Amino acid sequence: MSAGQHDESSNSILKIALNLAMACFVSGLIIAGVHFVTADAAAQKAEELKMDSMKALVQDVEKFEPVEGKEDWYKAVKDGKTIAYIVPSSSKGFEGHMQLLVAVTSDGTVLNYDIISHKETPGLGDKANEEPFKSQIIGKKADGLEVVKDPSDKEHVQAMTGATISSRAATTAVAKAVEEVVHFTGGK
Amino acid sequence: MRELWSIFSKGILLENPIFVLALSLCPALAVTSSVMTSLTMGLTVLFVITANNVSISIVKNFVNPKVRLPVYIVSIATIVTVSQLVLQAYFPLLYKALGIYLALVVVFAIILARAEVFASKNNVVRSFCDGLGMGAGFAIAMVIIGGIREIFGSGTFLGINIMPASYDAPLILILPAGAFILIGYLIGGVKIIVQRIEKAKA
Amino acid sequence: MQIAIMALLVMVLTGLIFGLVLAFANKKFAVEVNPLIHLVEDVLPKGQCGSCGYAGCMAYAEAVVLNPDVPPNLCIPGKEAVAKMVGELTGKTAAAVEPRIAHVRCSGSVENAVTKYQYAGVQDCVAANLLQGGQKSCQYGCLGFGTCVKNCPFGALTMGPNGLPHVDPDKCTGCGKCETVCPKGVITMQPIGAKVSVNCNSKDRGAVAKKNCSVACIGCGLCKKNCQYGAITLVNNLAVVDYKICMDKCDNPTCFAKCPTGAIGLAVRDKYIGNAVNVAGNVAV
Amino acid sequence: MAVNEETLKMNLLTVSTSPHITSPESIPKIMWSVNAALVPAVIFAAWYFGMPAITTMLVGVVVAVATEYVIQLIRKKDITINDGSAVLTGLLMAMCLPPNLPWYMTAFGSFLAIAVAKHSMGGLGYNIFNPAHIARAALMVSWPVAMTTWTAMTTKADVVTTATPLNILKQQGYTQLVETFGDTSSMYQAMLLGTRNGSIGETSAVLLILGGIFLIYKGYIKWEMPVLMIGTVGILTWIFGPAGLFTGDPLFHMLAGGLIIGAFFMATDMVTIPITRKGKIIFAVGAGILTVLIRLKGGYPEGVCYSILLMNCVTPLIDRFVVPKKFGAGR
Amino acid sequence: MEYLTLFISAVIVNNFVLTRFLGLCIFFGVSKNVNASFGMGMAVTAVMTISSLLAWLVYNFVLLRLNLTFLTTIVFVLLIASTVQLLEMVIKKHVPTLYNMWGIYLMLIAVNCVVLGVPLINVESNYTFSKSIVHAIGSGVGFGVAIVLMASLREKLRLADVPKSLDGLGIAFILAGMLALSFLGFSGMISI
Amino acid sequence: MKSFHGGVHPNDSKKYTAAKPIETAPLPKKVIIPLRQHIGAPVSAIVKKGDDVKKGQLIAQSNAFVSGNVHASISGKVIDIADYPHSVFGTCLSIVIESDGQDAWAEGIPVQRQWEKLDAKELSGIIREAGIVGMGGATFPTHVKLAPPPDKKIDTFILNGSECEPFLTADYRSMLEYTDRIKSGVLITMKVLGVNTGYVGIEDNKPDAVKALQSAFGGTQVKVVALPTKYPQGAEKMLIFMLTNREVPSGGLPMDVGVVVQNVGTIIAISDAVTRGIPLIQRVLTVSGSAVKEPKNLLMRIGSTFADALSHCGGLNGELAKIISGGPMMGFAQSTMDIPIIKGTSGILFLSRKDINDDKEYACIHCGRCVEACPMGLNPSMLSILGERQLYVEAKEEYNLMDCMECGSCVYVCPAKRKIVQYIRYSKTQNALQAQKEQAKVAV
Repeated sequence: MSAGQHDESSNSILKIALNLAMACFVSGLIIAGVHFVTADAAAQKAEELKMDSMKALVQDVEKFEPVEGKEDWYKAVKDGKTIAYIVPSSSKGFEGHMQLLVAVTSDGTVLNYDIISHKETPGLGDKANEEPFKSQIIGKKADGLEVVKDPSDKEHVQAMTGATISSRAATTAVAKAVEEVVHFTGGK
Repeated sequence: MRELWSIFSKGILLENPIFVLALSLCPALAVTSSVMTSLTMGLTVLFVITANNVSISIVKNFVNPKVRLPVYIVSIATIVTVSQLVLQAYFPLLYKALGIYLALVVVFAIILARAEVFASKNNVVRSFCDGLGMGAGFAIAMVIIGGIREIFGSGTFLGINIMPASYDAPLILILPAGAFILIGYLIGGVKIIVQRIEKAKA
Repeated sequence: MQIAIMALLVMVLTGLIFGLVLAFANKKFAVEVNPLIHLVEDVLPKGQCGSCGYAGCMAYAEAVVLNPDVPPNLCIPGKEAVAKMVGELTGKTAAAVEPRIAHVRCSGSVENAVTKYQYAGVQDCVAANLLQGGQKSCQYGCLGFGTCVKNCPFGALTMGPNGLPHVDPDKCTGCGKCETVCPKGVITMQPIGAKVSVNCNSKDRGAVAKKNCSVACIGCGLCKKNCQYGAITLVNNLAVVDYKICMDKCDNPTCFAKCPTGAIGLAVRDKYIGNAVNVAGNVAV
Repeated sequence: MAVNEETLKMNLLTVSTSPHITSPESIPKIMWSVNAALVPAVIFAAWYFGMPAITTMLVGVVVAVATEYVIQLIRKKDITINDGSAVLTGLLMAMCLPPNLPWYMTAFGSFLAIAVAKHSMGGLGYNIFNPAHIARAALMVSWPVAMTTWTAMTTKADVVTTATPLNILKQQGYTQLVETFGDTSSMYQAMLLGTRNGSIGETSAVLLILGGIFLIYKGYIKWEMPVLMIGTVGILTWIFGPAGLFTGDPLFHMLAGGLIIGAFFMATDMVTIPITRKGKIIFAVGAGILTVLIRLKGGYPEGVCYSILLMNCVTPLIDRFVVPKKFGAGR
Repeated sequence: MEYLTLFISAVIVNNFVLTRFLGLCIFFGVSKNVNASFGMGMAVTAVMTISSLLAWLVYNFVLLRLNLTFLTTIVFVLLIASTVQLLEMVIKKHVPTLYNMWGIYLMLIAVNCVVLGVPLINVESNYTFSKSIVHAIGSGVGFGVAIVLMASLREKLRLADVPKSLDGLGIAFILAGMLALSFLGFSGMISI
Repeated sequence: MKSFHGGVHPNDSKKYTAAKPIETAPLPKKVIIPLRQHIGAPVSAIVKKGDDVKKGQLIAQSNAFVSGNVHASISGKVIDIADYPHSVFGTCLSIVIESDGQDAWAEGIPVQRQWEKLDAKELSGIIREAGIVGMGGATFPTHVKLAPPPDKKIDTFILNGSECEPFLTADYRSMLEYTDRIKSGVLITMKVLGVNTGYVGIEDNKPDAVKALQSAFGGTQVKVVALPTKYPQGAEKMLIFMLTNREVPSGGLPMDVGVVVQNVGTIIAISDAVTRGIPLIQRVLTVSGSAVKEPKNLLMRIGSTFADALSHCGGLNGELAKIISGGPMMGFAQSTMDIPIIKGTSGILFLSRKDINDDKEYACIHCGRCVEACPMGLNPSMLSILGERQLYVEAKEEYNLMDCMECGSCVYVCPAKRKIVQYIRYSKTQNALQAQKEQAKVAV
């Protein structure tokens, strides 16, 4: 492409730049507009989701209040009393971080938990968020939260077949949360 | 009318973006482990490609050839961002499920290719039909892949159990390896069908 | 609201900056290239999908312009329309010449031709030809391993049950690929409107030819005598038709009528279907 | 002339390119020999694991052969189920599976091995990956639980265990492993004889080695392959032991898991390994290294299957760069 | 050590092509011969590193500060496309040898999901500047490894008797599936 | 013992004829003498149909240097000059002589000559006149081989007595029975070449031949070496490597490493031509194979037919499947028995089904046996696959197609029964065609 051939179209660098800028202007206008409309809805939806997931962990609760001094901690309040703490926790799983939301009573009993994100093997490690594994953990205290591979041992948590690492990861994360809550409340 | 129909229909099978043109393969694998996400992605792309085709065919005459590519990209990116914002606001779970792939719609080759091949040379109506056809072809392909993977890989359809309880789903289908192999055979199958059709035509 | 304004501002600035940089760079770093490449690139979809096997549309444009062997129809997203345009730009569409069709100059089917040995080896004419010129006694005849069939880019050739290739006139484009791959030179390109055709390739003397194959041209010259326009000559014991004279002057060919072996006959396109070997007299016109 | 020209005319002579004589080896002969080499291990497995193992092996073989037959019928190719290669694939795959795997999983695996891994590429000679191992890897991700469920096994120490030795090592450590068997010598004995938990065909090291030696003697496999692969595993596991350098138990690792069957029967599957001797050596060592890497560092307790598959991927590259030295190219 | 794990993870364990399905268009398009795919791998690595670097700067110093994260997609894609185009022009003019080696691949990368995906993931995972760079290089190398392997396998299959309907893209996908299956061996090796 | 890379150990099948002394075949009724019995420029007939010729008379010649004179092998009348079947080229223009039963020598033959009194140039002239060509099968004119270009310094002469092809025992028997002529032939050749070092390489499955030649060459500069029995020990390049440890460069000739190799039959012909003035009109060949009643080593006139040979050996024994001119590894299969024996025919094999293996061809399974068997260090597997896919250019440029000498070791070991050599020949032909086309293009 020789320079002379395109003189009439490339006579001004600025003109080309303005062409693109114009497009960006229009685009910015549209995006800004849409954002303006959806921003509030998005924030609201996000909040709703969070509440929903917490409600799933603690039944019959009145409201959730943020815990002062602890980021992302919530306490579930019923009849003016704190019945549980909802604590984020994480641990290393089979193939990356496993993130959990754990509901713990103030005396350090596991009420429920939910794995929010994980990279475990589908059909194997991800069963840590399902029964029957889940019910093994619920109701246990710190001393019971240890994975064993002995079917006769009912005190501790039985590893899922073929997914010992994932079992251990989930259990460890829950134990971590319990420990933190106990530390925070003093075990009462 | 007939012409418009042929423009529309070619995207569904004969020039199916995934099975025949083999463009935009990333989402065809990444988000097709369930029907719901496949459908959402399919519809999003359908929307983006149609909207983009329309907008490009409108502005095509005002664009300096030197910055044609960036302008097209801006156009696509705008539409994608809008879809992102809307999904985020009203369907946050789907938004989360699609993850990074939603943003990556921007760089799907099929969208830019249609803009360059078709929209930049045709009028609004024709471009609209083309976008609709291509988008529909894409969406259908996505749902087919998603359907097979979900039904046989998890025994559900749209999250509902449809296989007998004794069905022991092979998980490979919802894993990358299975997705690759499945699509490989689907491409082969569509090739046979397309060849049959073309033979019948000839 | 403030965010909206900021967004707008950022977008415009981004656009302006990139626009400026690109426009400037375009001028500053402009490199001379073959303008045809750009023309071709403009035609291509620029999906940069790489499905042509080249690294992007530019690379393909370059290849298709500079390398005469790169076909113009590799762009998959562009389909035929683009292929056609690229072809026009690069001059790669088959030039409109007199339409030709492949013609198999051998009737030495399994029954007609004498076999001299049992061939054991690679099923390919060129390979078989390396062994004393193939299994047929006739040195000039079709070997029947279908090298032409394998090499036809349009699927116009099939191997008939009689061991001779059959040309599908609807599919044959006259590209001449079969002509070049045949080790015996059995296939030639013949004008589509040819009236008669010689169905033998044997340059052996009459007696030898006759011994090797019952339908061979024995070089007797009867056809030559029967052609009043002088379109037929004998070259190396083989009748050769000058198609120009034949097509221009002759309306009602009779040259083949007297052929004792049926080696010359009316050019019937589907004469090889089945076992219908062309014998003078029973050719349906 | 005394020669009877007439008889000659009736019987056309055969003409072909030189050479006109060939060795008596043939593909069916090789394939059936490999099958034969597996027989001792198969018999042992049938005796030790009983009916479930027999069923699995039968299903594996029958489905493999049937799949090959149907595909060749559809593709209008010569039917080659008699050449023993489909039997071998089905058998080898079954031997890499836990004994009481549900039959439909075995069938799925066999189908996958033949249809996807072998015939999608064009059939015998063209496959890039070892079909048996592709099937095993696919089954592993498809039904991870079933593929890691082992029969209960009573060991010397009278403890019922449902894990393979490598599983015990991975999850409970070396001490526990030795305890399971009582002491180290009885552990080695169990590993060598095959009276331990594991996939159907991988347990009896002695019988597999016997079969392997038969194949080496027949010249169907190169001794370097198994020796180097097993040796590499041994050396590396010894070096990178659980308690610091040079504390490993190479003998255990060399006998454990599918290493023996893998090294003798999978890593020597000529279709999927480099063609030159040097390339084969690189393959064997590479597979050994990868096995150790996966066993010691990876998520899976056993790595032979994956290490061989990974080396299968690299085979074309090895063949590209490791070429025979041309005569007369200067030295 | 942390960087090393991140790098190895990006190269092998979480290989972009085989586990996250990014860059498939190039992966299947340019994997027909080993030399071209090697060049492609190099070019992707280079572009990915440069664009990650710029994207990180733009995101952290402009978008994040002005609370405009919803513009990330559009700004990144423009940024990358323009950078690549600029890079291509500069190399073509000043380093023609380099251009001949892998410059032709640059335009193919300009609008590509793996190149956009990595900066986006960097941003999403809140990687630091140096981590972003390591991740980008690792991802590029991983892509290169996958595409070169794929190309060598396809070169071998070119000589095979693949069923006609599967020939080409179909078999390439099946191959990729088996490649992914083999790479599963590395799963669980590194967890980040 | 050190050895060259690769090679195979086929059953040598020499038991048929190894113990059979050379028999002189009776005079043929007619001979068919092809005009192409050598590599190089064709010769043209200098006799006409109807002419009377005598044994040893020059009947065809050429002025070109790389060519070989042709002599009448019997006395009689020229009855035809036309195309006749040929064991290598399919058909070839040949002179047919009908015997007059007298077997009379042409004038001046034979003579008695003291070769020691002749100088190299005279010797070389005699060899050229006698129409001697390489009798191992390659049929390269000997006088050309003995006159290397001045820039190639020859320092070693090798007599190839290895006879590695299975079945063939002609050279072996000659070494036992014609020891003296071999000795003089070798010494003449060394004089022509002006070299002092000579080797005789013999495979160690012929210990008595080694012994015979060792005692014959005692006290000369010629060393007789027993070589390990392995096919293709007799290939020039392998032989040179084994005896002198020199590797003939890729695409090169033995003279590039200063060596000239001659075959046993050739050396005997040289001796006959020089000491007795007899041109090359007869040769020793082995008639063998399981389809022959009495396998023999025969001394036969050039131009006798295979059928003649068979009838001297008692005819057929059971079903005949293949006729091979030469050895089973590199010889040419024939489609008829009316083929004349030419100067390069080292043996005629009549094989029955059980000798040959007609199994179906499989796809290559990459077992690598061919790679290990290839003495040239090539990858025959790849060459065959590329040939099958018609990628012959790639075969030439990336897989050293042209280095293949078609010894057939790869096919011998291939369990898939692939016709590797045929694929390779096919690729070579196609490459040659391609080159021709390109040349034509340039010319236009």
